[in-house]
This record gives sequence, structure tokens and C-alpha cells, in this order.
Amino acid sequence: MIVAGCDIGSLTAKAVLMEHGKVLADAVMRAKTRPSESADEVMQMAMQKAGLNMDDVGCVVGTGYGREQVSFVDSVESEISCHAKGAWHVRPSVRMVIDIGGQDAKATRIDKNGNVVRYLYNDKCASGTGRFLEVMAEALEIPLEKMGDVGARSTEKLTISNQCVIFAETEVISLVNEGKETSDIIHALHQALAKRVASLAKSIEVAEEVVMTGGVAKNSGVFQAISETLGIQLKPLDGMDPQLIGAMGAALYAQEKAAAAQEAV
Amino acid sequence: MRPEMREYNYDWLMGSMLHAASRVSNGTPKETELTYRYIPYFKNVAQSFIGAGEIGIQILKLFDRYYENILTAHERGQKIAASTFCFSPSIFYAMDIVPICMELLTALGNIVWRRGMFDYMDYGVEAGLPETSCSSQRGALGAYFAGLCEPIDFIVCDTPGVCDTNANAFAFTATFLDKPYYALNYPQVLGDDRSQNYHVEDYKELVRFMEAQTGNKLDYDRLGEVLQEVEKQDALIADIEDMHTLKPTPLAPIHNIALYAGKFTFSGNKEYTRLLEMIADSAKKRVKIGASGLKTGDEKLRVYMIYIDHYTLDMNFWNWFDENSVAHMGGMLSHHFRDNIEYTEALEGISYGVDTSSPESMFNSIAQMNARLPMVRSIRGPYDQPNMWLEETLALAKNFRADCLIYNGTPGCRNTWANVKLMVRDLEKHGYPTHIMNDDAFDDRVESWVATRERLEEFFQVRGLL
Amino acid sequence: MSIVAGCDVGSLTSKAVVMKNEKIVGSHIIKSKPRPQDSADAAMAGALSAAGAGPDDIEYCIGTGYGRDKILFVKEARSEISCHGKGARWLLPSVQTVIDIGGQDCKAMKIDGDGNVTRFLANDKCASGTGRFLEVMAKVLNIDIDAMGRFSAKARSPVTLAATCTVWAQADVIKYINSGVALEDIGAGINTAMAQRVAMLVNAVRPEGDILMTGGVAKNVGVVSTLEKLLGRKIKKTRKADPQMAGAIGAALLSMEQLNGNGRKDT
Amino acid sequence: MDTFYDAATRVRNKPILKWKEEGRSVVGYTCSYVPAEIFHAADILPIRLRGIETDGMDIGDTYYGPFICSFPKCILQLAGKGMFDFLDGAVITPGCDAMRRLDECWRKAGEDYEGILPSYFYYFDVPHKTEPHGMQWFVKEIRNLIDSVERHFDVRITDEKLKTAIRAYNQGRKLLQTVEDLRSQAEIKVSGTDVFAATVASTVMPRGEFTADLEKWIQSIKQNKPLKNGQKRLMLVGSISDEIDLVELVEKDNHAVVVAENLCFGARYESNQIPENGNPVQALAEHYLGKSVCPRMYGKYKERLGFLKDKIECAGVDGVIMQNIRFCDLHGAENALFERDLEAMGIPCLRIEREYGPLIETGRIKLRINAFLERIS
Ligand SMILES: Nc1ncnc2c1ncn2[C@@H]1O[C@H](COP(=O)(O)OP(=O)(O)O)[C@@H](O)[C@H]1O
Ligand SMILES: Nc1ncnc2c1ncn2[C@@H]1O[C@H](COP(=O)(O)OP(=O)(O)O)[C@@H](O)[C@H]1O
Ligand code: SF4
Ligand code: SF4
Ligand code: SF4
Repeated sequence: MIVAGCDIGSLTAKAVLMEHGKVLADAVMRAKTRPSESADEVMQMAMQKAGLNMDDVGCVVGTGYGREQVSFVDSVESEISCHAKGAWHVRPSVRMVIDIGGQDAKATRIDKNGNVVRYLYNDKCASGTGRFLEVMAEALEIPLEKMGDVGARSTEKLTISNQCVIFAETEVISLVNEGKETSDIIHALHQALAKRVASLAKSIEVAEEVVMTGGVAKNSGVFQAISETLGIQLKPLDGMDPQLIGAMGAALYAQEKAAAAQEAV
Repeated sequence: MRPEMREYNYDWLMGSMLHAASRVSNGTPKETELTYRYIPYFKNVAQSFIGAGEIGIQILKLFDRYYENILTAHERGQKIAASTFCFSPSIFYAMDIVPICMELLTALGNIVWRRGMFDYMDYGVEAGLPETSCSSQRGALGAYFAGLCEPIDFIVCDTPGVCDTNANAFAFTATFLDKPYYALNYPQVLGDDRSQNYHVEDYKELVRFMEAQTGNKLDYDRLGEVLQEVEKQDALIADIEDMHTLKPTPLAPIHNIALYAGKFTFSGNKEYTRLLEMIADSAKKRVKIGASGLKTGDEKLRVYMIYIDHYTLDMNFWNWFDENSVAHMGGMLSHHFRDNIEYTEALEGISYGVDTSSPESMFNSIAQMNARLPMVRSIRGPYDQPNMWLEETLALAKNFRADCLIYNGTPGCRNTWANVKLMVRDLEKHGYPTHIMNDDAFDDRVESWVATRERLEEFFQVRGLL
Repeated sequence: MSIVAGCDVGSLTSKAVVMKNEKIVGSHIIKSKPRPQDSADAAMAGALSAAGAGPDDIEYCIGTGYGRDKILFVKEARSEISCHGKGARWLLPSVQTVIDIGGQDCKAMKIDGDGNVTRFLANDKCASGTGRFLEVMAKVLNIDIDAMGRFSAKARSPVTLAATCTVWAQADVIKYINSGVALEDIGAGINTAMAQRVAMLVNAVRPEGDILMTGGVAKNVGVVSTLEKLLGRKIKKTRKADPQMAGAIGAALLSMEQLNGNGRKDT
Repeated sequence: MDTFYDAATRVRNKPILKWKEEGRSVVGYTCSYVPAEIFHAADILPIRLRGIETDGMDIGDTYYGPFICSFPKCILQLAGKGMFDFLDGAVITPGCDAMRRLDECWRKAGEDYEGILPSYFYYFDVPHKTEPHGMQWFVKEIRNLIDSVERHFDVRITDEKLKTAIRAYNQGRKLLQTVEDLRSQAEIKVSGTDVFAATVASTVMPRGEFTADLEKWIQSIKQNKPLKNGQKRLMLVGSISDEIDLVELVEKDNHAVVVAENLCFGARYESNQIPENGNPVQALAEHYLGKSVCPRMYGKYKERLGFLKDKIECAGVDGVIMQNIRFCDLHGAENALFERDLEAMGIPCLRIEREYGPLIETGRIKLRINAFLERIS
């Protein structure tokens, strides 16, 4: 049976279609103000790619900030469980998931069956989020996708210590004014973000095998910086787009649900 | 502060509303409806208290009395003492002083007023308290700074050594309003002889201070009477707590707050004894038929709150417990530690007894009792030392058979926020799923109830609890 | 008569004013660029061309704003607090209390009859309570910053909001959007949150006399009207010039004082 | 002066490293309520724990929660990074709540990072009052501390040794007071930054060496030409600070000189000499607890205000800058009271809230200082 997971995040909406544990198609788009619109559109995108329509999909599970607003889902699951499930499916040996999305960062410890043991959100004063990087990318006039590469070219060590997104922006601008290299500033930003997120993971005790999910995981600079700060190498997700892990987890829940329903029949 | 708020005296307004609400239940339906019209914002809350039956009504009456005492104290020639929660007011009653518990006033204002205590809290900041200081005192104190209350005569608190923000708020008030001030100070350990002596010495100094303020000597006979009443209350609480351990618990979430709100306002008073008797009776009735105290009648989960156990406006938090069939096992604030209670047995030196045989023994009793009230008892020293926060939490969680734990505080609470991450880590190791709430128990603006609720639901779902 | 100028390079916008005889003869406002020099040059070029003058005509120029130390063509730099004080006094001679909310900062000050600041307090805590807070929120709501101001008047029951943190408030806003709350109510809640923070600051300097708001947020009618309610005082309107220009105007006026020799020498 | 700057701006400064090379012990403490004389008497180098030179907060934030002053968090961060590995001991006090929880946070971090917890880790319970029972408690606390140092380090701290230590510290105090007198004069010959460097250095240098250097420095100050005229004379008060760059920032454009301060790492207790005869423990207790002017001693606002007024008068202060670290309630509230009372006396005040640590908010702080100077000129 074909199942779907739909992850309506604060910044992006994601959909994954799956069959027998394999991904058929996926889609990502910028979220709109109304979550329901984003959900409809991103689902359409994914189904178009797979050449399917809604009737072909047996069960849909929603997740993410906007999950309650999605009309076509059969049930909803929290992002925490979905990211855990998705990451565990891709890499069963994983015991900790660090998920950095647009709005928050979470560290989650999971057991050998993919169930959540403990999790923690970022604290109130929060610069450890994708939003932080976006604001900075804008201020530096660098596309988000390039941040990782640019940061890798850094030669001088700078520090950005302000926890507040808005004030960190000022700090960045004054570094620009001092004539500092963009690559060094970006490197410093990645370090700053990594430190915030690392303390989150450390607070619940870091496990052996850690993966990173959510959009920010695509940023190789952050990926590397977190590895360094934690003192262990984060594991790759074997080709799977980390931003889609939440939606994938939701699809896996949908699969379980569908299977249970079939059994009941 | 909004200028229109300055047109009302804060305590007069609160007193009037509570007075009206407490009398609603006596009226005919027509009269009730009419009264509600005068307290439109308070209507919902009043209804839910009254809906809770005679206990709810008794709570309203208690608060009505509390305000009446404050408003008429000076007419009656009594002095008013500003004080804090976790301070036993019994000594005030023994010395014929009218106490004000600032935190309770803030919490009550939040429950009663639709806009909560925001304006007063902000006024506290305008007066000079840091915005990051604890909202629990800042709310009511703001009203006092603005001069919207019956003036206080002196200040007494017991938080130096325990909580800076709290002690500091009262020290600030003393300077700001130019009032005499005495603060009990607690060492970091509890239970050893040296600390016990210190408690007594400090308490004696406190009594001398109050004697000087009132011009009256402490009357030991009166103190004896009050303490005997405290003893009676303690026995009732012990009964209630015993029943609270049963599954399902016969108590509703609201009973917890009644228990400690009463203790922080009317300890040693007959009114409080009556309230406790009512709670005990109703619980007994439910126990007999094995009924749950929850509205849904069905207990699915037991939660113990490791610090503050309520949440700002509208009684949202308790109602949520009720609606989700979650039994509220109380919090650090609502349990008490007199001798021979099951959960104190594992914790050496943490309980107190009341001995009224001589002035010296009474002094000792009341000083040791005060030193064992919630905050001053277990968050005074390192959380992982014997009988401090961790051990106490584990003992209570075990005794009340909690399934999971929740931390709730205020961003102003340096004391607990400085070590709650460590605490939770240890509690998880002991097998308790534990959730940290990021809200402010007194200020909705820090995190809205919508967000708080979502995080709570997520916790129960993700950890497989509900 | 001499021409003087003031240039205010803010975190979000940069403004330049050219004055003659205490009258504005040219002004210009642009969105700030990453480098303050560039912003200053562009803003000043605009103001000069509006005045029909050239850079050499300017006899004295003072820079202010967050980028004030980076402007090459100014004779000296002054803090925006002093400049807003002067500017406000020019905009409304009866003013005694000034509230300046720009992109990064919120300040409340009291001024004397000459526009000199006698007391001030600035918001140090965090970015909420600044114009940037409103911008971030407008973005989340996907509406125009202009429209946001008008929401307060339309709202039925404004939401309460985590005013302590921009980032956190944003999360709350998203939750409200997701649970289907009307945009007007959310917008009004944002304006209220902002106004509450500002009111605390303003009250702490003990406002007196006529109050004027300067800086970009003065254009947000929602914040202004809520603030009036919270303060229990009217905030005066002025048509003499855009209050967002107050800093640059003040800088130009200070330039004039320097020229006339009644300026202070040492600071 | 270079020695002072080195000592004041580096956690692992030369005198400490040299001391260690000689195989002697170093003990760190968190608060000015700890009688350093005790350690001096045992030939242990007592140093104030500081939070400078941090470049992140990942370890501090792992253990501490979010709403906490960054000063103790920075100490924990440094400890976690092994910057304090030269310590043979640490003494934690209940200076404030954030500070006393350093005990737990450091111990727990010690379970996760090997070797960061000194083998001697002591909790020194300073009471919050000076009434007779408070003083008695503190005397006993001092005796307990002495006992435990004797046991752990296998030393004997006799009354005689304590008296010698008191004498050594008194000498430094007297000299620091001389510096205070010098900077208060109408003709300013020394910058506030230099003086602060010297006072901070006094908390992390071996006393003998410090006193000798200070004496030389004082001689050289006397030879200095007066600084430029027309600068505003400022006083700096508020939350804990050992940051030289903060004073530097105030003095940067030569518009102002810091002529007085009332800071935890400053010279505020230095005007008091400890009696060198009689019972040394009693004398230490009366000095450290009885003469303290820090807001953790609740209910003593009037004394503290009086202290400020004296300094303001004696140093001819034009304006007072009051800073508090975010989440520091003690100083935050007190600054508001100071402002109220000092402004009423016609003394201009500037209140700022800031973050401790690498000076990141330079721009914002400078703006306020500039505006303040414009206001008072
Ligand atoms: N190609 C990319 N390279 C680097 N970062 C990216 C990329 N795409 C997205 N991001 C980051 O991911 C964030 C969005 O993450 P996502 O998980 O989609 O958030 P949410 O689920 O909360 O909507 C963005 O804020 C951005 O920082
Ligand atoms: N038309 C408008 N309506 C409402 N708010 C506005 C408008 N224009 C600007 N603002 C507000 O003013 C802020 C910019 O203020 P400004 O004084 O220019 O800042 P700065 O001086 O720091 O650059 C913006 O963040 C925005 O919130
Ligand atoms: S400083 Fe910034 S991130 Fe921190 S609470 Fe304020 S707005 Fe939020
Ligand atoms: S402020 Fe006081 S308690 Fe805090 S470290 Fe300084 S002296 Fe100690
Ligand atoms: S600055 Fe304040 S909060 Fe920070 S350590 Fe000192 S007294 Fe404590």
C-alpha cells in the first residue's frame, strides 16, 4: 500500500510518499501563512512526481507545527517521534537525533527500536535555529545553500557570542564593517550555532551514534561544527535528504497504521 | 500602568469581587445572576469554584476573609506584615498581626482577572525591580509600589540563603516603601544541630523584631493555642495525604492548591481547619466507593510537579489535568513534613513536630516548622545532598506513585533554573519521564497557554504516557 | 546663510537632512546597506540633490545612528539619543518627553527647553521592543509592516504574546496562526506586546509634558494607540516632518549650533 | 604595570604558572567573602575565580539553565575546557543563587569531563546577616574551612601564621587605598583602566609579589604628568566585573576617566584594615562579613548608599554608570534604587544591562555611554 507523510514546518512544508518502506517521491516547498494551503500544495507536488493522485494513497500522517490544520491526514504525530522514526529507519544503529529546523532545535535520544527515550528543546533565548542562519545569510547577502562551502574557506578565527538573533545580526554587520572576511564570519556563525545545539545534546547526554536531521543538516558547515563541538563525528544519512526525515517518519507511521488496520480487518 | 487601573484600590477591588463571589452560592438564582453581572470577568472562575461544591465555596470564603482582614486591619488597630509564601503565618496570628502573602495575591489576581496581573508586574519593573526577577512577588508588590493598597507596616521574609530573587524583592520593597524589614536566613543544610540552633536563634530575633513593631510582647498562651490548631491541621493533612496515595486518588487538582494556599494564609486558624475537614470528608466519601476525584472519574496517569504546581490565568492548567484524566499529585509546595509521615521517613532530619509544653519548646517547634516549609526546606542547599530537592522529589514521587514528573517555575527563579537540568537528568535515570515547562507560572506573556499545552501534550504522547 | 547637514545611519534605514535657516531644504531616506559608509553616501547624495546643493556647500555635518563612526564625510559624531532630543524639540517645541523606537533600540528620554537630554533609559534586554521585532512578526504573518499597525483597531480579542523574546514570540505567533486565530487578533497582540515593553521604559523615566514619538515605529498606529492607552497620555502628532527623520534633523541642528559657536567643544 | 595587565587579562597568568612550577598549591574561590588569608597562611595561593577568555558557552549551558547570569556560567565553561587545571582546590560560596549552584554544576560536569574537578572542592556557607548569631555562624564556618584545609593539604594553620597573613594582606590593602586616594585627587595622574587592572591583579597574584609591584607602581604614578583636562569623572558600580575592557571602553575616547568604582573585583573593601592583634579568626570574620557592602547582604541598602555617597564626594564624581549583568536581580534592583536616590541628590546616573564575557555589545554600550557624557557635559 502507498502511504504518505506530510510535515508542515514553520518555514518549509515537506511531503514523502512511500511504499513498502521505500520512498516513491518527495517534495519540499516554502511554507505559506496558512498551513492547510502549504499541505495541499506540497502533497500535490509529491503526487505529481510519482504520477499518483489522492485516491492511490492509503493513509497519511501529518506532523510539524501546522499538523493540526491539515485536512487530509488520517492522524498526526509529533515531530519528535517522526524524526526519530525516520532517522532510525534510515540508520537503525542511531541512538540520538539532532533536529534543527527553522524554528527550533531538538535533541532526542532513541532506543534500539526507534522509540524516544528523552528529548529536549532549545531554551528560550534561542539562536540555535535555521531562522538564525537565514537572517544572517540575508545580512551577508549569501545564498543559504552556499553557507557551508563559504564557511569552509575560513582562515581567521572569529567569535560571535550574542545569543539573540537580532543582536547577533548587529554583531555580524559590525564584523563586515571591520572588513572581516565573509567566510570567517560564516564560520563563526556556524560555530556559535553548533555550540548552542551541542549544549542541548549534552544536557541529555550524548549517545554513541548521532545523526542530524532537519533543513539545517544540509549545511555542511554546521554539520562539521557540531561534530567538532560534540567531539564525535555525526553520521551521514546514507543519501536521504535530512530535511525530509520528519515527513518520512510520518509516512512510516502511516505505514504502521495501515498495516494495523489491515490486520484488524 | 494604565491610568484607569489607578482609579481602583487593588486590594479593595479584589476583596469586593471575592466577597461578592463567596456570597453567590447563598443567593437565589435571580440574586446569583445579578451578582455575576457585577463581576463579569470573574464569573467563569467563580462558577468553577462554586461548581466544585462546598469546598470551592469555602475557599472563596477563606479568601474573602483574608482580604477583609487586610482592609480593616488598621481600623481595628492591627499591624499589617508583608510576607512571602513558604513562611508560616501562624506566628502572625499568635501576635495579632495581619499577614499578606504576596505570591498568593499575585496568583489570585491572575485567577480572578482576565488580564491577569500584567499591569502590576510591569509597574514593579517601572519601580525598579528587574524585569527578569520573579513574577510571583513582582505582581502584587507592583500594586503596593503604586500605592493602591492598604499600606503595609513592616516586612518579614525567610528567603535569604534560599532564594535571592525573593529575598531581594522584599529587601527592595523595604527600601522603596521605607518600611522596617526582617529576614530569616537559612544555612545550606537542614537537620544538623548547628542549623537547628541557628533556626531558633534567628526566629527569636524575628519575634523580638515583631514585638518592637507592634509594641506587644508575644503571648505564649496565645502561641500555644495557635500551635495546637496547627497540630490539628497537620493531622488532617496527614489523613488527606494518605488518601491521596490511593489509586484512583479521591482528590481533585484544585484540592492541592486549597491545601497549600490555606497553609500560607491561615495556618493556625479555625477557618483553615474547617476547609481541611471538608476536603477530608469529601475524600473519605469517595474512597468508600472507590471513586476518583477527577471530573472524568477516570484516572489514567499520575503526575507529580517538582516545583510550582499551577499555571497563570483562568485555571487552565488544573482544568487540563481534569479533562485529560490526569491526577495531580501535588507539587513541592503542597506537601508537608511533620513527623511520622511515610515519605519523610527516608529523609533524615526533614520533619518537624509540634510541642507546646513550654515556651522554649514552642519556639523550637515553630522555628523548625518554618524551616521545613517547601522552599526553605529543600532548595536551600545543593540539590543532590541528603534530604534536598532530589531525594525529596524521589520520596514523594514514590509515595504518591507518580508516573511522571513536571517542572514548572518562573524565569525569575534562578535557584531552580540553575540546576533543573541536572535534576531532570538524575530523575530520568531513576526512571521518571520528566518534562521541563518553559513558561512563567504567573505570567502568560512568557509563553502562551496554547504553546504550553502543546508541549505538554507532546510530552505525554512522545513518551508514551497517555 | 550657511547650509548644514545631519546624517543618521540606522540599522535598518539611513537618513540625511540638509538644513538652511533651521528649515529643511532637502532630505532623503534609504534602506541601510551592509556598509555604513555606502548608506551614508547614498542618503546624503539624495538629500543634496533634493536641496539642489553639492557636497561642498555643506559647512558642517554631524553623523549619528548606529553607523555614526563609519561615516567619512562628517565633522563629528553624536549619539542618536542627543540627536533625537534636538530633532524632537524642533518637530514640536513643547515636547518634554521623547520616545524613540528604531530598528534595534528603544529609548525614552526627557529633554529640556533647548532639546538637551536630561534623562534617558534605553532598552537593553533583547530585541523585542524594537522595530525589528515588528518586522519579523510582519514577515511571519506575511503582511505589510504598514498593515500591521492598523490591525489593532480591527481586532476583537487580541492574543497575549510572549513579549520577552522575538524568536519565541514568533513561535507563539505560528501556533496562533495554526490554530486559526484571526490575523487581526494576532497582529494586535504583537502591537500590544511591543507597547507594553515600551510603556515600562517610558514610565520608568517618569514622563512629563508633551510626548512625541520619533523613529520608524512612530508610524505604526497600532503601537502608538496602545501605548497611549497604557500611558494614559496622548502622544502628540507633528506634521512638520517625518518623525523617522528626527535623528538626522537633530544632527543637522547640532551642526548649526557648532557653526554658530554655541555648541559644546569637548564631546 | 605589565605584570598587572598580564595577571588581570589572563586566566593562566605568569605568577600562577610560576607558583605551580615551584610545586605549590593554588586554590580558587568565587566570592570576596572568602578570607584569602587562610590560604596564604598555609602557603597556598588563593585566587579569585574568573570568567574571562571564554569563546562559547556550550559547557556552561549544558548544566546551567537559560535564565542565569553569565558570570558563573563562564567560570564553568572555563573549568570544562580545562583552563583551571592548575587548581588544587576550589571554594564555592552562596554569594548569590547562580553562584552557589556552581557547586552542583561543576561537580556534575566533573562526572562528564575527566579531571576538571579539583580534588579539594569545598562549600563555604556564608550567612546573609551580621547579627550575633550570623557572626557566630561565620566564625564557625571559618574554623571549619581552616580544619578542612589543614586536613586536605596536610598543613598547620596556626594563629601566628594567620596573623602574619593578615599583616601581609593589610599591607596590600593600605597600598590599594593609596591608589584610591591618588585617583580621587583633582589632578588625575592615573587612568581608571590601569587602576582596575591593578586591583583585579590583586585577586590573582601572590600577595608578596603583588605588594612589591604595587609599591613600585605607586612611586611611578606619582611621577606621572596629569591627564588631559576637561574629562568627566565617572564612577562604575554594579554587577560583578573583572573585565578591564569595560573600563577601557568607558575611557576610550578620552572624554571620561573612571575615578572610582564599587565592583566585586575592585578596591571596595580595601579601606578597611583587619586588626593584627587579638583573635585572628574573629578578626577575619568581622572584616569579611561585617564590613561587606554587597547586595547579597539584604537590608543594608542605607550602608551601601552611604558608601557610594562617600566615594562620590571624595573623588568628585560627575556621573555614575551602573551596570548589571542580565539575570542579576541583586544588582539590577539595587541599581534602580541607587539611581533614584543619587539622581535626587543631583548626581547623574546611567543604568545599563549587559552580558558578562567577551565584550560583545561594545556598540550598544558605547552609545549609551556617549549619550550619557553628552548629557552631563
Ligand atoms: N540547502 C540548504 N543549505 C543549507 N541550509 C538549508 C538548506 N535548506 C534549508 N536550510 C536550512 O533549513 C532551515 C529550514 O529547516 P526545516 O527543517 O525545513 O524547517 P521547518 O521544519 O521548521 O520548517 C532553514 O532555515 C535553513 O537554515
Ligand atoms: N510605514 C511604517 N509603518 C509602521 N512601521 C514602520 C513603518 N516604517 C518603518 N516602520 C518601523 O520602523 C522601524 C525602523 O525604524 P528606524 O527608525 O528607521 O530604525 P533605525 O534608525 O534603527 O534604522 C522598522 O523596523 C519598522 O518596524
Ligand atoms: S535576546 Fe533575542 S533570542 Fe534572547 S530572548 Fe531576547 S529576542 Fe529572544
Ligand atoms: S557580589 Fe557579593 S556575593 Fe557576589 S561575588 Fe561579589 S562579594 Fe560575593
Ligand atoms: S552578577 Fe549578580 S547574578 Fe551574577 S554572579 Fe554576581 S551577584 Fe550573582
